Amino acid sequence: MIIYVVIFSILAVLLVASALFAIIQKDLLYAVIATGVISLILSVMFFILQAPDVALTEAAIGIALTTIVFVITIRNTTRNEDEKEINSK
Amino acid sequence: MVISPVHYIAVPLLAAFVIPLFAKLNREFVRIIPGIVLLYLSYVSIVLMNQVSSTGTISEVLAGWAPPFGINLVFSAFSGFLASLMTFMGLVIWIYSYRFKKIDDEPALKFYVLFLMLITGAIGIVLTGDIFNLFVFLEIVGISAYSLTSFYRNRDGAEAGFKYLLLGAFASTLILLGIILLYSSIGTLNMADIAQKSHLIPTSLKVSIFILFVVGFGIEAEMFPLNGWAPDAYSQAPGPVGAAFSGIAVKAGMYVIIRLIYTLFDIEGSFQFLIVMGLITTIIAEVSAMKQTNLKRMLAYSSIGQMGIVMVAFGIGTREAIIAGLFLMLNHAIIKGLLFLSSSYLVYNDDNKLISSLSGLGKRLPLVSFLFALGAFAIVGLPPFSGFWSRLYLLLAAADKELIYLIAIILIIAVIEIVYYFRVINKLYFKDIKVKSDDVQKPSINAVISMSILGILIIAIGIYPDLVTSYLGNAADALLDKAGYIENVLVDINN
Amino acid sequence: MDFGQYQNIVTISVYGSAIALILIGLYAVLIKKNLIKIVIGLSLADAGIHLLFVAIGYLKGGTAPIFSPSVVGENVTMVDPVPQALVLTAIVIGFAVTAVALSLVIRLYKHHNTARIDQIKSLKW
Amino acid sequence: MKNIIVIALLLVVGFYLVDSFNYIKFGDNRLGAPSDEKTVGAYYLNNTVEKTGVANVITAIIVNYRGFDTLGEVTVLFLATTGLGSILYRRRKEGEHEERVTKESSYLLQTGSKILFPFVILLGIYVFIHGHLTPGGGFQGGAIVATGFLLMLIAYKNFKLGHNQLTWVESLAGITFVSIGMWGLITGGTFLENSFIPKGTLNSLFSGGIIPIIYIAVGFKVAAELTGVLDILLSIKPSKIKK
Repeated sequence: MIIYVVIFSILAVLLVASALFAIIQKDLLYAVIATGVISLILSVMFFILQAPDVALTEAAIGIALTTIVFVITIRNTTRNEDEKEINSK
Repeated sequence: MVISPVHYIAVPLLAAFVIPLFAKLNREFVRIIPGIVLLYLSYVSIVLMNQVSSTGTISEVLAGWAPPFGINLVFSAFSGFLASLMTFMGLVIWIYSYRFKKIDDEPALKFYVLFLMLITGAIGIVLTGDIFNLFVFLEIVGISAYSLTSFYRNRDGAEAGFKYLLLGAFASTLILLGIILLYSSIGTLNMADIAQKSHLIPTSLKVSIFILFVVGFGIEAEMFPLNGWAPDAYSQAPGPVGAAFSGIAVKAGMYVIIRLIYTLFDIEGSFQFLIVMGLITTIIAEVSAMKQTNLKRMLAYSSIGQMGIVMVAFGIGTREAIIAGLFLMLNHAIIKGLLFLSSSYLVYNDDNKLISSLSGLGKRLPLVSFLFALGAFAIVGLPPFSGFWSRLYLLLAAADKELIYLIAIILIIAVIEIVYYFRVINKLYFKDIKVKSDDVQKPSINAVISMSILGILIIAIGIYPDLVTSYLGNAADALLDKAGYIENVLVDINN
Repeated sequence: MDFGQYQNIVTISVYGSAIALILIGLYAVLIKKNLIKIVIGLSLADAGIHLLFVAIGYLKGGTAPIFSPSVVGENVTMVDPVPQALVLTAIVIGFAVTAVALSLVIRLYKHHNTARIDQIKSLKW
Repeated sequence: MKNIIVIALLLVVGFYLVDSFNYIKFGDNRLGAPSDEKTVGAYYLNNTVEKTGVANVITAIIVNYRGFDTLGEVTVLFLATTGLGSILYRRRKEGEHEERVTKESSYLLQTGSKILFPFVILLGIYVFIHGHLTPGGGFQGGAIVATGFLLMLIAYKNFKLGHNQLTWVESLAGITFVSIGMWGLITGGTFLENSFIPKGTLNSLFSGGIIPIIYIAVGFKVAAELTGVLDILLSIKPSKIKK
């Protein structure tokens, strides 16, 4: 039992930390990977909270597809949040 | 097969899935199938409306599970009125957009699928009896609306679409939060069951849920201060879509707010809250409309102002006021529909849609200008057009409750509307011609037909308001009869 | 799953992290200038909502609501299935909205050659 | 300045949220005693096995009790594909072939994808066929199948996705879903009523009446739609730098 509580608390801290990282990080690719990590953590949490169906969905859609869609967008637009290299030209 | 409310949802969905296949046979099916579906739905509307007026509210159970365990559809005189209005507007707009040149240049298949789903989603919002199902339909309306807004894929269209999407996604976050709080406190999602059990929720929690829902659905209903999407979306979307937004999508958002206040929660002060929000919405919108140089943006602000007045009418809360509010909604749908449809041809070739470019168009496009002027006269509430009666009923309802300040504000707003609509009419008829004759786009025959239907309707209702008022009375009774609503839906549970 | 005497810690971690996610997401939507960052913010807020949904369905000592052969006939408590069904729907809808949002971002980037709101100024924001 | 206002606003919202969740204790039994069905959740737990013959209660809710929601949900995905196609639509020049802009990837990735691809597809199909017995179902399985196609789309520049087939799968799956629903209506019941196929024995593959059939249709539809979304996004021409 206690092991699940410890895992759960660590996951919660990691969740908030990755969210903050995703917001602060200027490199959008890393920010997107952080959101993927958030989905991964959520998926584990759902599993612990006895929601295997939701965990599977979050894993398939949240981790794989959403991240890929973001990455494609970044490849077609820009990777830097402030677009310094474009503005300096 | 017996005709039942689920046809409103199932038949268009079937059509939407079938259209891509038929498009491979002949491109013409893409345009025809939505028309057939809308015609069929109009027939369904007539049958069901007759049934409702003879036997009362129809509550249809889906998947064989009685509410609150399954999802149900409620076709009452009130929700049925709105559903029929939306079907009718959809049909008129479909006639207009058939062979609308700007759409035929684009992928027409995608336009018609999205357009059909916009109507279906709005009708679903109105008919469903389940709060989460309502959220799903809201997303159907939302996604089709975002895509239609940016349908021309020009610079500003994409921006308007993104802005709309941002507010819409924000709204769905709030609505989901509201649903979480609601479900965890009373363990049900059925609207009748919620109405029955809402007194069990602690008051402060109930107020939080109410605010989350009102803000969330207020975005769709153009309530202040969340209506920033509307002017951009109306001005950038294709002409028929602007009419569909004001005639169909916004009505659905307004319906939810009315349901929340009248049926789901009784919270002290929610009626006054609605009056205040309505007044703020309408005053700010009408003042903004005065300053616009873009015709479509002006119409959009005017549309927001009208929705504010509808909110005021439902905030007064008496039977007369509800009739006035429903009448206003009906008028807003047909008159604003006519204005949006006709203005599309007035500013057809002008990307900035400037009012100043209308100069003298009254002689180049006589019929379209005439219909626009007719709509303008009707919307400001001049007799003998239909807009006059709804304003009059509203003033009478306000006078009954002795809300003198309301009467004053409504009259002032009418004056403001007269000022900016007459500015446009002045440009149309009393200014020199600037454009060359080959610069204007002559309306196609079906556009003329659809606009004329609306024009005739405006005059007909203006001369015989009794055509609709008796029915609106039934609708108002159905809305006020909360116990009847609950009983109708939960018939199997309570007995 | 039963967390026993540590229930409080789990309560704080679930509710705290979910509400924190929602607030961080909304902060990004309101403050950030980059369109992709805004969409990231939306998906963060969505993630928080999903966690809240599952959290309200959780029941002390409950198991997953599946009557597999090992469970049939036994007397087991199960967690509330309804929020789980709702969150499935919400996840799929969230993905659809994200995809449409990102396609609009690509469209805007093609027109303006930038993905920053403060440089896209043709309409009032 | 704007920063401070927004943070203050969010703190207020956060405070109200925390306050609201004080009423909702985590892990409390809100379902009521099994004997009195206080909430819909309790009703589903007590009656699903007996009345639908499905082991996975969540599947029963998604496909049957709240099947109408699911119909709306696949429509949302369908609309997202349509909307994406409309927003990113590009008129093809004369004689131009549609081709993806991904670079030809390394030999390792190509072989790996080729070996993995059938297994991923099989896993996806397994997940949605067993949706009524084990965790998972149409949405999860469909997403897994789409991931399999994604692998191939990335690895092979010339991997041809039959657009015709995609449309057919998508439309037919959708038509199946709605027609099964309408069949209930035609036979005198209600839309989506689970009555005309025997329910079978619990925990066997053929159980649950129409539920597995609908979930398989949903699986195919979701797979086709998600693959369509990915395909549209991967075929975008990179924007030319105007400066």
